[in-house]
Amino acid sequence: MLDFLQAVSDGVLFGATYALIGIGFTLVFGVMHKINMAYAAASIGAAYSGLLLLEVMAGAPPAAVFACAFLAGGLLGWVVYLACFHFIPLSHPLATLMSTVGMLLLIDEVVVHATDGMPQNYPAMFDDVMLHAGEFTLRGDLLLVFGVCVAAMACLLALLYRTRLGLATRAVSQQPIAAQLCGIQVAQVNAITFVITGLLGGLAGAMIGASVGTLSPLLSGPLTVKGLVVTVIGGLGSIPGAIVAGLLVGGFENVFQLYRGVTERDLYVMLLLFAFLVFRPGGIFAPRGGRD
Amino acid sequence: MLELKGVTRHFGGVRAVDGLDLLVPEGCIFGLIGPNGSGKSTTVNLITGLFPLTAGTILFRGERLDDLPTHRRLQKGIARTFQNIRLFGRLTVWQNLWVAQNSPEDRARRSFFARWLGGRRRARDEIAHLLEFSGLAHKADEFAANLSFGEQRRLELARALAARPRLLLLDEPAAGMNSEEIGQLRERILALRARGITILLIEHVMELVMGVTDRIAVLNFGQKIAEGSPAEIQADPVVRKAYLGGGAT
Amino acid sequence: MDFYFGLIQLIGVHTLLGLSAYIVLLTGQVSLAQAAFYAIGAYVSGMLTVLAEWHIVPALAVGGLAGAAAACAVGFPALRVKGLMLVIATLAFGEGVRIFFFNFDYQIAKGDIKVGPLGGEGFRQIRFFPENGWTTFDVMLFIWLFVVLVMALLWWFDRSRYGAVLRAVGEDEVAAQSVGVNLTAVKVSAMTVGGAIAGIAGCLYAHYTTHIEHASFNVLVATFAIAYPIVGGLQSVFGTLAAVVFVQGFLVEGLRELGDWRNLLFGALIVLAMNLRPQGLFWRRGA
Amino acid sequence: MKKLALAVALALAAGGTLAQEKTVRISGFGAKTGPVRSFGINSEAAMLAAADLINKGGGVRLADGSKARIVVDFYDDACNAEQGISVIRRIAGTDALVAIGPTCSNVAEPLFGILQKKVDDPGDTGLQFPVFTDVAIKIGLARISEWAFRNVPNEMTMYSSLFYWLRQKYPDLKTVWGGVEEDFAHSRTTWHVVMKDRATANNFQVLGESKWLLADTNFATQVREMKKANADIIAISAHPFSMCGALKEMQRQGVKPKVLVGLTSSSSLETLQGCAKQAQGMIIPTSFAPVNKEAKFAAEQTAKFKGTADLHSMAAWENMFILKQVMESERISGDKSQIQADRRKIRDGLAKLKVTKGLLGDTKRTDDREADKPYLFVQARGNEWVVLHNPL
Repeated sequence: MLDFLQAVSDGVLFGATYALIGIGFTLVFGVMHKINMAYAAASIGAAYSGLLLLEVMAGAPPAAVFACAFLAGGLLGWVVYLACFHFIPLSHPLATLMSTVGMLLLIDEVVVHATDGMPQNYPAMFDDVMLHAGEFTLRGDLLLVFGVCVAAMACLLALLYRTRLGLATRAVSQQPIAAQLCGIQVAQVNAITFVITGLLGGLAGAMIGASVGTLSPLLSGPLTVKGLVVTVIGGLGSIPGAIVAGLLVGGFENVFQLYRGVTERDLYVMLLLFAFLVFRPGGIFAPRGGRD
Repeated sequence: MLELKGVTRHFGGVRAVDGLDLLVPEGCIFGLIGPNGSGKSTTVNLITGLFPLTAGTILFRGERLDDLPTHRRLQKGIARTFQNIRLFGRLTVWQNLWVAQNSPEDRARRSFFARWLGGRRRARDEIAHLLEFSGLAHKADEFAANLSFGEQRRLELARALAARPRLLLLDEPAAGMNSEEIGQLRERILALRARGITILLIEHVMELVMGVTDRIAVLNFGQKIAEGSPAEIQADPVVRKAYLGGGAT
Repeated sequence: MDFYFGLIQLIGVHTLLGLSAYIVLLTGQVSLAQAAFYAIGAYVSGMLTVLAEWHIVPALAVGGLAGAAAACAVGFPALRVKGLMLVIATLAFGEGVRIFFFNFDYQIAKGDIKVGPLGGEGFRQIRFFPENGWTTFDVMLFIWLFVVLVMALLWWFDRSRYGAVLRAVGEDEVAAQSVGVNLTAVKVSAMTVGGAIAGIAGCLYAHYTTHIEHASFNVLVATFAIAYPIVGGLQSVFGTLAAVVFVQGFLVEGLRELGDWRNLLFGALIVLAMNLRPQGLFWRRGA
Repeated sequence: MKKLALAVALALAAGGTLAQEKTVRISGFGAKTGPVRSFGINSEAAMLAAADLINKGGGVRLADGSKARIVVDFYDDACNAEQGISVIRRIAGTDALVAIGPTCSNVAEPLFGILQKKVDDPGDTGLQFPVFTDVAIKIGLARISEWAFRNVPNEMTMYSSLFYWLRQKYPDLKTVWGGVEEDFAHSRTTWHVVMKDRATANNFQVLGESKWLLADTNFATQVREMKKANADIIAISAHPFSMCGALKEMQRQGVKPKVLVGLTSSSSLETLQGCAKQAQGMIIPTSFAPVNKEAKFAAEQTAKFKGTADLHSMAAWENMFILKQVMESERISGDKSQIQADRRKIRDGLAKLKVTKGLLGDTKRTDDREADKPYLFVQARGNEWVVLHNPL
């Protein structure tokens, strides 16, 4: 029982990073109805950019590295938007999909070239703190990661539902043509959405780096798959859904790893996804049947 | 020919169509009118099976349609056009009609032996005839997306006819047309009836509806509020209030 | 010269893989499950030639059928979802199959060594071609026999009413249904044909590389399968071939002399290609 | 087909004579893209450095007594099986006499598979080209083809010796727990086939193992198992990225085994780059460390070509000198029209070798074309690997 609780809590805490990546996918999907396959790779790329700070300023505090990754993420988001979305006409969704795949490969390879593919030590905060309750333990640094992820989601929700920019974003996601007629610059809102998701991604990348302790270009592939799974389980375009799904997938995979072993773990994650596709195709918070 | 009994469709809490009864007799041109959002298009989608029914039954020539998928209903003889044109833009005009040849006769003709007996040539003849009828013969090899608006409307009608329907559902076929085009459309509709095709016409353009229909039903908020001949409907005060609004005379 | 024959073999196998996704893409479905059918074809036919000592031709037929059967089975439930959901559902299926082969052991003793798939270590020594005296040139001809057959078949589909129906479904499912097209039949049949092609491609892959393992069938391979027809354009089967030549012949092999720059250019050129020609490289003026 | 190849070779030879200077080409190949890029870079540097040295010493003596310069080129196979096959075919299509590579075991397996299995078997149309591997380390690969040779450490011998030494040095240690990267052919084989077996043979009790995947990020559950087992020795068979993740989790959970053993490929700079602090004290058997004059010299030369000396790149370095010796003793013609004959001579020469000279001492060669290299035990201390013990 303790093992089970421990597996769930470890998994859920780590799932916060899946949730952040899932939000990035879901937000872009919500606004543009497209997938940005380069998102997870860009997030890891941004986390690497944070390391540049340590190059210039040895001994920079971890928080500064995270901030640097956060900003780099926003910049990368904008670059991805320009390279893969801005110039490709809306009528060719497959071309957009493919160009983001090209971008994924490009970002990964740039990272590989910059580091010769070697894993890089990543700074963390509170990594020596462990909370104990009898046998039960919680990692201090994961609690921080979890806290940062929750705070970031709260900021995002506030941005979407409390500001004019958020209103415009939601308008574009629901009725792009009507929004345009109301004087909202759709291209601009799209670009801003990418910057926002990029910032979130940079943060997610940094948090992943901090919680693993090491960065490698190997991370981006599996993270892309997990992020997409989370997006579907949470319901396309649903931010609260992505959050809950991220935590759910994190906990779920850890439990199955405990009972069925690591080689079968991902098989069960895929089965969970199928279960959702069959029984709840609209995701966790799907409304019960909408018009059309 | 077509009979709707207590047909109901809910979307969440919204009752888009609510207990609708309708009887479309064979060989007639039946008009279905009503204000925006009154459930007309939903009714068409229910008849063709794009949405499942919440309650009620649909009978076509005495046969229940409720559980048949859309393509099976077409094979029974129900074809439709769309309010917002839905052609296959990257197929040619000719291919648009080719794809739509799904009547039981056409399907039988495509079987292996029938092909050798000239089935393909007859299919081509038929398409040529339809192109002629819609005035699109000179555009046969053009991509559908490159047609003008009026041509696209005509192609939609031709595509529905390619399925050799007994019942044709026209969902606002005159939307966006000028009066000359509406005149041509009226001619075509009358010509189709003359061939024995029953027509359910959903339309806003009163000029067309009042001119060609034999009988009209009026929907409001998913319910039928009146039914009768064009003249009766025009005189009906309930209809005038619901449809034309309070200010109309 | 062997090098060019080898490269043409590789281009042939990748063309088949791309064509397996091409026919599915025509119906508007983006399937990332092609790598799974590829894997199934590879493992099934490899086991037949190595363990049961079959000839390559029947093994290839069975591999193709196995791919088709799997694709048909996936086709039905996959119909429940569309668009991005389908992409991810098929991706999940593909990963599931890969993980299955990762955990799949079936070895028998043959002489002094054990042969057959061995989980994470893969399935080695699928040497039907060299053991039976086939030269690189022979193998190339054999592979291209199937490439030509499949391309001819798909080209004929494209000219036939079936091809028009596939494209009609890809353009607008609702309209296609409404003109009497049986969506289930069309989508499942396209998926099944695609699965058969991928199965054949997998069989050829297993035999010309002589060694397969779960990692040879990962998401990246699935992505390449759909990348070929998308980069090439969906107007005709030649687009897929052109894209394979562009990607495998030019980006991978032609730029090899550039050394370090090659892989950087790889991603960048795909992005550039899609920006310049969003309809695909091989696309004549028209719609 | 052969005639065509001959014609091409003749044409090349005609061009070659104009250049007057004779050359012999040795091609390298390996991963220069992707997460294992450093392997390719280091091997290439070591080959270039060795060729430079040989050429400065006059080059390779040919059968007619003249001297030929060694030319090295290096191809990237991206650690991908299909690309590896393409590359070896491309190399075989040039005037290269022999190839050194590849980096990845999953490339080596199919690559050796397309080579002729047994020489002089007319029924086998596999490629007839000698490959002398420096890195791909998964056990027993050269058995696949008689054209395949390897100069990689024999893990069976190394871990046998390591566990024997541990048994002698720490007689009171009893139990072993494994940590294994389950989805990578090499690391997986090393634990399940080598480490487990060797530990048991030396009277350790193997309690079990924790498994993870190449790109895993969360090791909490696995390390908890480790902690429960409370074994005296923990042996981690994983590549640097996931090993670092696991080591960091072990630190958090306070798992401190009395002895920590690592995978031989991880005795490289990568581990120190990723997690020097957590890897402190880890013992790894390796076939290279800059312990003597020759080894230091090789490392310096390689550094000139921007490469790092480790067990992999130094194998490439050794291969270059072994090949020079084989070319001279087998009296290759160096004539571009005799390429296939020269390749065959090199193969036969390599097959004949019983002992080769290595940086750490003599390497015994086995009948199945593998090497039994001298090795050392190194330990992570500070920011470098220091020699802990020389068992030979």
